[in-house]
Amino acid sequence: MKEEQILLQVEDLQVSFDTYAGEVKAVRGVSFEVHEGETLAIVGESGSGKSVTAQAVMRLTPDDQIQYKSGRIRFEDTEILEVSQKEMEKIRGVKIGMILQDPLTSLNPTMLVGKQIAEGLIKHQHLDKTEAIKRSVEMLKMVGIPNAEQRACQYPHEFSGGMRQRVSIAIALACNPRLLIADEPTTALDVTIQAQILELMKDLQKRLGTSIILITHDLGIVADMAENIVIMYAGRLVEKGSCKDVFYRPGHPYTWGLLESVPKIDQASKEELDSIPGTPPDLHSDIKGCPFKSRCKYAMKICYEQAPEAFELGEKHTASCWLYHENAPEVKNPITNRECKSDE
Amino acid sequence: SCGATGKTDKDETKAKETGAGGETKSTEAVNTGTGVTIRIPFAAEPSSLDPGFGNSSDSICPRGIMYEGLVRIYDNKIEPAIAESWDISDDGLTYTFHLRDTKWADGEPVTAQDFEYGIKRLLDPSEDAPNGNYSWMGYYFKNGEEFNNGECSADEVGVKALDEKTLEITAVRNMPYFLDLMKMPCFYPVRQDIAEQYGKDYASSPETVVCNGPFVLKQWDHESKLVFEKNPGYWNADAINVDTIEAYIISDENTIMDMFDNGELDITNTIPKEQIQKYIDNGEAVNIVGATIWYSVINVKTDRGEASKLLKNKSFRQAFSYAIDREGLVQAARGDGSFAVTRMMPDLMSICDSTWAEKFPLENPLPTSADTDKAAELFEQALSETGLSKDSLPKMTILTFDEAAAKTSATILQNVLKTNFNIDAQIDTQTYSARQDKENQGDYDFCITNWAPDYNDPMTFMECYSSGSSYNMYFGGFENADYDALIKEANTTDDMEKRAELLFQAETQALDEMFCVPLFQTSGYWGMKKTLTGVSKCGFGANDPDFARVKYVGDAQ
Amino acid sequence: MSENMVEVKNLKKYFNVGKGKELKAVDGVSLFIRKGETLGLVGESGCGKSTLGKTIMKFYEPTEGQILFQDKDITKLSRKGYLNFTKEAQMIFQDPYASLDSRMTAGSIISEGMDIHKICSSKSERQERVYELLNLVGLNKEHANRFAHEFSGGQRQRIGIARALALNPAFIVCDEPISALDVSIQAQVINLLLKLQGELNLTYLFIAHDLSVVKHISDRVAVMYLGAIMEVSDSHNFYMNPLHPYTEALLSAIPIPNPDVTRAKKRILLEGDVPSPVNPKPGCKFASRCKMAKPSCFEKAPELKEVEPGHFVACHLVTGE
Amino acid sequence: MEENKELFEFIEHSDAEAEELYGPSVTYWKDAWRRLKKNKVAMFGVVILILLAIMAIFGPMMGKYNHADVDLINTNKWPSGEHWFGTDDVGRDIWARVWMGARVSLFIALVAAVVQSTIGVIIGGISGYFGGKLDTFIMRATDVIDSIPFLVYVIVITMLFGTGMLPIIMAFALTGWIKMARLVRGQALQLKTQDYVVAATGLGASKWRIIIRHMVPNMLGVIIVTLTMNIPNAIFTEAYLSYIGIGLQPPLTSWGQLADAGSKVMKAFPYQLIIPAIFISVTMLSLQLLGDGLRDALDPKLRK
Amino acid sequence: MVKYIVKKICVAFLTIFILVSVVFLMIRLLPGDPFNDVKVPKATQEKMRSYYGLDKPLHEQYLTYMNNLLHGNMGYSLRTQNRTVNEIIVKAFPYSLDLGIRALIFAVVAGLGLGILAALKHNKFWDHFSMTIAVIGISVPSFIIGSLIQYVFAVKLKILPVALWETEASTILPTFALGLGSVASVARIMRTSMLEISNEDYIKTAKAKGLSNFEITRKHKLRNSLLPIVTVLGPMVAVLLTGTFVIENIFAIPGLGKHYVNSIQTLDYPLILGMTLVYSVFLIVMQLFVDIVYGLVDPRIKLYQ
Ligand SMILES: Nc1ncnc2c1ncn2[C@@H]1O[C@H](COP(=O)(O)OP(=O)(O)OP(=O)(O)O)[C@@H](O)[C@H]1O
Ligand SMILES: Nc1ncnc2c1ncn2[C@@H]1O[C@H](COP(=O)(O)OP(=O)(O)OP(=O)(O)O)[C@@H](O)[C@H]1O
Ligand SMILES: [Mg+2]
Ligand SMILES: [Mg+2]
Repeated sequence: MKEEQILLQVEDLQVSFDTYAGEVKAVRGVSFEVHEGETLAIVGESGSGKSVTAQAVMRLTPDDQIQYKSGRIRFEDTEILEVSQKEMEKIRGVKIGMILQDPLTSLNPTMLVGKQIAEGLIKHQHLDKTEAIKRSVEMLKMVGIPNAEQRACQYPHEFSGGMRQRVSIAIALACNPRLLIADEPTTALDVTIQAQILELMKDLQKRLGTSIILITHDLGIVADMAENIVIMYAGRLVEKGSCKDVFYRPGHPYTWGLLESVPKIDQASKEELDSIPGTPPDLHSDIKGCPFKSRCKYAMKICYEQAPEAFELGEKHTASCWLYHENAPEVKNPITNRECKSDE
Repeated sequence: SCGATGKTDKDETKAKETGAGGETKSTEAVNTGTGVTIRIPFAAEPSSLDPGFGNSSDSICPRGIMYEGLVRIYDNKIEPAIAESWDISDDGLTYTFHLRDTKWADGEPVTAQDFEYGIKRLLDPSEDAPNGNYSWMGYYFKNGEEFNNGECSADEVGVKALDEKTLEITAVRNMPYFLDLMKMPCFYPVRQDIAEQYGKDYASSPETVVCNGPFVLKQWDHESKLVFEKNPGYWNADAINVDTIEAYIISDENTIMDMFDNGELDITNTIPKEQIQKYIDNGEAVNIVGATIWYSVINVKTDRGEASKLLKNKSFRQAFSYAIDREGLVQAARGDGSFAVTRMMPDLMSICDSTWAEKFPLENPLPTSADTDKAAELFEQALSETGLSKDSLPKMTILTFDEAAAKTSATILQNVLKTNFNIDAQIDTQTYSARQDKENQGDYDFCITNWAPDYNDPMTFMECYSSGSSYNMYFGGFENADYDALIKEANTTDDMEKRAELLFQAETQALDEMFCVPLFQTSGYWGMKKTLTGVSKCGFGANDPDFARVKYVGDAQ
Repeated sequence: MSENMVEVKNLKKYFNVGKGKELKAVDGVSLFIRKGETLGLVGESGCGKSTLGKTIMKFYEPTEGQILFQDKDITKLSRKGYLNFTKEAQMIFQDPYASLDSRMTAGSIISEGMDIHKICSSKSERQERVYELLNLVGLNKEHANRFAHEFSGGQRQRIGIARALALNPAFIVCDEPISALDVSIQAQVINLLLKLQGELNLTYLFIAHDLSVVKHISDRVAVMYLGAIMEVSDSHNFYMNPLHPYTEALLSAIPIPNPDVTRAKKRILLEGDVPSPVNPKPGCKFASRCKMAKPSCFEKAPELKEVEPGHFVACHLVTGE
Repeated sequence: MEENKELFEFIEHSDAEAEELYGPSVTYWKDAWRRLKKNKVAMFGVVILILLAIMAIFGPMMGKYNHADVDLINTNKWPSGEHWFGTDDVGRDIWARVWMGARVSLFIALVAAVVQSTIGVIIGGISGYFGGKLDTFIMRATDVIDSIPFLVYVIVITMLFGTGMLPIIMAFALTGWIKMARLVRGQALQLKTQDYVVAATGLGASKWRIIIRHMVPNMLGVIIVTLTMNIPNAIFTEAYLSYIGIGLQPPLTSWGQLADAGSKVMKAFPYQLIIPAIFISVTMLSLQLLGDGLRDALDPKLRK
Repeated sequence: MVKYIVKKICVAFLTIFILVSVVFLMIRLLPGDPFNDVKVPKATQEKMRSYYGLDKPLHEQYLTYMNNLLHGNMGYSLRTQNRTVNEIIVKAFPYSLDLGIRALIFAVVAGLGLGILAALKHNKFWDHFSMTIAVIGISVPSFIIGSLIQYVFAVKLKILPVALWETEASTILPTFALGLGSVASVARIMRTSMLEISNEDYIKTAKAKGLSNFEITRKHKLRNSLLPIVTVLGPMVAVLLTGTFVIENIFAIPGLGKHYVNSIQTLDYPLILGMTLVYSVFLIVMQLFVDIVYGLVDPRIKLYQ
């Protein structure tokens, strides 16, 4: 593992939304760091706060809708949560690029696609209009959109979902950011294009040393891209570790469930897949104990009473589960069939 | 004294403000000697400035500025105008007018032929004639009606120029008010050469008209503004020291008052009632006693079921009349100096060199405030006569029209009916033409209406009530053979005293029948800057200002 | 009566994109789906999968071609005929967020079809049926009164499925029902679809990007490229014996959730320009990106031919030309 | 760390536990009402409107005078203990008249709202959703109806049906929906491409059903806001009709008429303008507040 | 596109034709008769009627009118001497147009400004400020506003002329009085739609590009929130540009407005028709324009397919 400078550090981030129905505690204390040139994958249940965390890094949600309860986000030398919006404008787009999750709505329906890409270029690289458009056509080509010249002069609704997603990627990459936050960048793409996009991101990383935060549901992509992985559940970080740690020595029962749910290429067709029963908890309420308890096969009494702390499983590998408490009974890790106990 | 200085101040600021639009104003100021301009409002765009086209009230004032007829009415008195003098034949049918030497604005002399042509053009039934709706005014002249209906030739009409300066007019009958009629705008002279050149477009713009009045039309900006300039050739030009009259078409009362207050207008055509006192105190209010009488007409003709039982009952009508607090009504409805009346016509109406009130004072006139006891008494009587019971009285309607005073009057009368007789009345407000329709069809129980005299003689009122009159339905559809006979006789007799007597008898009968309940006589105020004098007010026909002797006296104070 | 639920013959759907240009979203597709089977449909994004699905569902008027549904041509349907058709065929939409009316509760969304077709005679019967459906898709009674936005993506997708099932259709077009979901919920949805198929003998047209899922759920798989079908085979053959170069490329690009395996894996990266669906050039649509393309590939479009039983390919290289 | 060992025993879940509920289940309307109640500003509007409505019913009885009582002695009296809001030019008590006027104006407001939200929404919805020739036809017919001067309608209707409330309402019914129809059509054009509308089509929903069940609820926010903006218009149109002599007949009155009469004597008796103007403005303000609140309340997404 | 517009224009002509026919018949239902005057003898009235062709059977009058209309001739006004309706309209229209355009610019600029301000400063002072102005604009009718500002600015402060349409200064008050209502509606609609837009994802995308608030508003929010504005603007333009009785009356502006009311009250049939025609042509053109603008503002809306 490369030992680089920390580019982004998130510490005990807690984010809430004020809504009519009360406070939604979307993120409940998340800490992780992204090193220069590394790819960090965030994986988790839908609604677990991945996007909110990612957007917090850019302070994208309008300030009057969101509350940053505690924690700090440090990007290079900037305390993101403390600087003014004006200063954020100098970071957004240039230093941090973001691919928003929903490709269908994240493009302005009334603006030509080319122009949407060019905008950032004009603003940050001070290109003139024609140059910027030319660059944006190149960007479109780069993300594999055929007939880029013509497509640049179309509106988003004339693009397929996947194509729109690629446009979003082009927008995020336009200014070669230091950190790229990719929120499910390839969900709507077919595998060949997906491969192309991933290749593109890797290439970028190699050439410019860009760091990437990759949010995805596709564990295949995670396996392919990530150096480190963070697993989230109900606004909490349940497991954190290197790619291999998480895939080969997963520690948290939720991670186990995830890995088991994936249909394997060699699995018999139409056979029932393993899955985690139940639904995640409501984020309105305070959750007593471990958020995963009600779906966990290994739930213990303590899980209902006290939230687990992070247990060190290995170097930089932690899992928040009571199973690693010394008093806990031993269970077989279903993935590796090893016994679960902290490694020491 | 010439008042150039008083105005310049205002004019300069005005010119500055106007910028591009103001060039006409400033050049005018340079061209004319004294440079006095007065600014007046017109409530509406004149529908026409052609004497032959019509007489609608909105065009009386401008035509009075541009033209002059044989006579002019100044402070309610007939004065010679283009006619220096006149002779009347003994039978009262033939009038010979002697014209003075005066010129059209283009230098041509004003001749008797111009008058003759004007009147015949008014009556001309052919398509090319102006076809105004006032050609019937010419029916007062011998054969006028026949010519207008194409039944005789123009030569037979009783209007003849005996020579350049003598005009002979023959009336259809002896009318003491004939001279009064001659001031009507439709009898103004018309220049044949110009009129024939422009045809129907005659007087539609400064280019297509020649004026003979105190001022000349210089500019006509439709719906917006008219500019008149002093006519140096006018016979009485010395009496005028104003060079230009600018008339703006402004219909909003508040706007007019605001402009007047700001010195943007020199005269107003009205003062809202609640502000009158302020202007009287300022000395800027001019009182004009009008001659229009407002009535509450009662439908005595149409069969309107139960209601008609009461309406056709004289006692009820009288009771209604007694129940009205005319003083209060006129104060609330008008409040502009209009006053309660209890007779069928204005007191000042002239008759045999006297006024109507002086000649025929009433012995016991109706009270101007309510006499509710008397009303109740008469109402009891009416109930017993009709056999109606107090608790099952019919509902009634009061027809009125969309003018504040008319609506308020209706409201008050509604209240009168309710409080005195416990009759529920519904108010039916209609636009002017719709009301006329309803009146014609007798679709009303009570109706608020008014009548402005066309000339200064009781006949203008009394004739209307007779059953043969085309206005009969407007006055309740009153039909009475005795009354008709009185009017007929009055119209045919040559004895003026007798005629007066007959008319008085008719009035007495009408008052007794009370089918047409007089409410009040109008009066009003203009605002006029103290810098102006010589603007005449005239109560009969139209009460528009007459600028033939307007003088600017500078800032007196 | 044939064993085919749906048969599509030379279906074309062109969109007018202004200036007289046409976008050939679906350009001459012919395929069939047997009763009770699942046909997986994969392909590049924007190749016309959704359009094909929506055209089969009659949301779009086809430009040309025939759609036989249970042997009846449904391209021209009366209102009544369409009503009957909707009873038999339903769709699960690609976007679980946009396809649920945010002003309706889950219960009314699910029961809407039943109301339209007047399936339930009484209120309580309808209620029962809604609960039954909720149960079927793994939700419970209490969810009936909630609004769409109160559900997670996976739950929304399940409401969409319940809505489709409410009318007891024989055929469902599933347009990427799982791509927005996390793996554990994906698994739930797939299990659900499979279970329903087992119980109710449903027929699916299953559109997805995730090839491992497609393989898992489908009996046969069709590969689409730029509005045309490139290859159709049973799902085993699809993985083991792909014939079309595009299919090969697809398979090689599947990411495997195992860092060592997937990083070691050799991918066929497609190069070259993807031709535009607006006025495409003649010839094989894939030719411009195909490493093995011959000159003839640029001249004539290959036809979909059966090369072995149940295995159709449109490629000059395979069919030999 | 010496914790109780038994805390670390596995336990069985019951199924019910696995399904944690988000909150109590409610229907759409109940839910909207609940949210509206929470919105203090909107509730303020509601309270004011209810107060006004109550006063419209009882207000005229509260003063000493009847709205129709003419008193030619006490004309144009400033507000005092005797006449709380003063008197008008024929001595009628303005307090009584204001509340009588409230009946008319609030009723007109109601009629305008009903007309717009039924006729306007239906016609606009049909036009936008069906599109094509029908759209053209409806929109052009709307243009025709809109182009005929309002006065012509009113006068013709007055002629046919007499004066009073009925012709006013009919005239509103004839023309009041047009703005709303145009707006709804614009919305419908946008909404009809939404996936959930397509999905409803796929269930076999008739076009009517789609308009009423899907499009209208989703347009409700815009509809309500527009509604609250168009209502004042109706109130003043009524006044304008009376001003030119048709419409309501005295002694009945309305706020619009009172304000109109007051504006004529603005300089001398400003209270005659200010009093009705305040009532109109307060009503409008409450309507706007309520409208905004309703807009929010009707959008379940805001509950997130 | 061209075909589409041509088609629309044909439909517009048809609409106008139907409109004129309907109005032609409808105004004959108006009570009263243009020449029915108490004072005028019946014979004279008949003469007037026959002069203006009103004595002919209705269908004949209709055909004559239509024929004249085809030649661009709307006939003579019944109320003035020898003035054609064309002349009257040509004379008055420029004033209404001038005032209307000013009011429109005022409405759009101030309305959009206030609306945007309110949306950007949601629930802050400027929001409340703008919406208070909007509520006043909506709930105080123009006859009150008109008289009031006239009194304050012209009579009391004496900084502007009371009335008349002569100088630049004299245009300010009527423009304000006429435009205020529209300012209010534009502001409110703009605020609402802007607020809705602000929660869209693509605004976040734009923000993520590092665009400033101002740029986002100008480039992204504005256009997307314009659609409802365009909808109301269409008829609004027609109303504003073709004259308004109340304002023109208060400020003594010789525009079209008074003819709408006067022509009906005096039963000036040809003028009523002429006025209706002017308004409808505007309205229809504006509707057509709105449809086209819809397509320009939101490329997803394709009316011409
Ligand atoms: N603006 C907001 N207001 C209120 N709640 C919000 C808002 N944005 C997000 N949330 C809530 O915060 C929680 C976390 O949302 P987030 O979008 O981060 O989930 P996610 O992990 O990205 O899920 P997915 O995989 O489905 O994208 C959810 O419960 C969501 O409803
Ligand atoms: N309504 C439309 N108007 C014009 N073009 C359209 C329309 N809908 C789709 N298209 C075009 O048709 C093509 C196929 O689109 P479609 O949505 O069917 O793709 P897809 O295969 O479903 O892609 P994805 O996997 O990204 O959803 C695309 O090029 C798209 O731009
Ligand atoms: Mg997310
Ligand atoms: Mg798709």
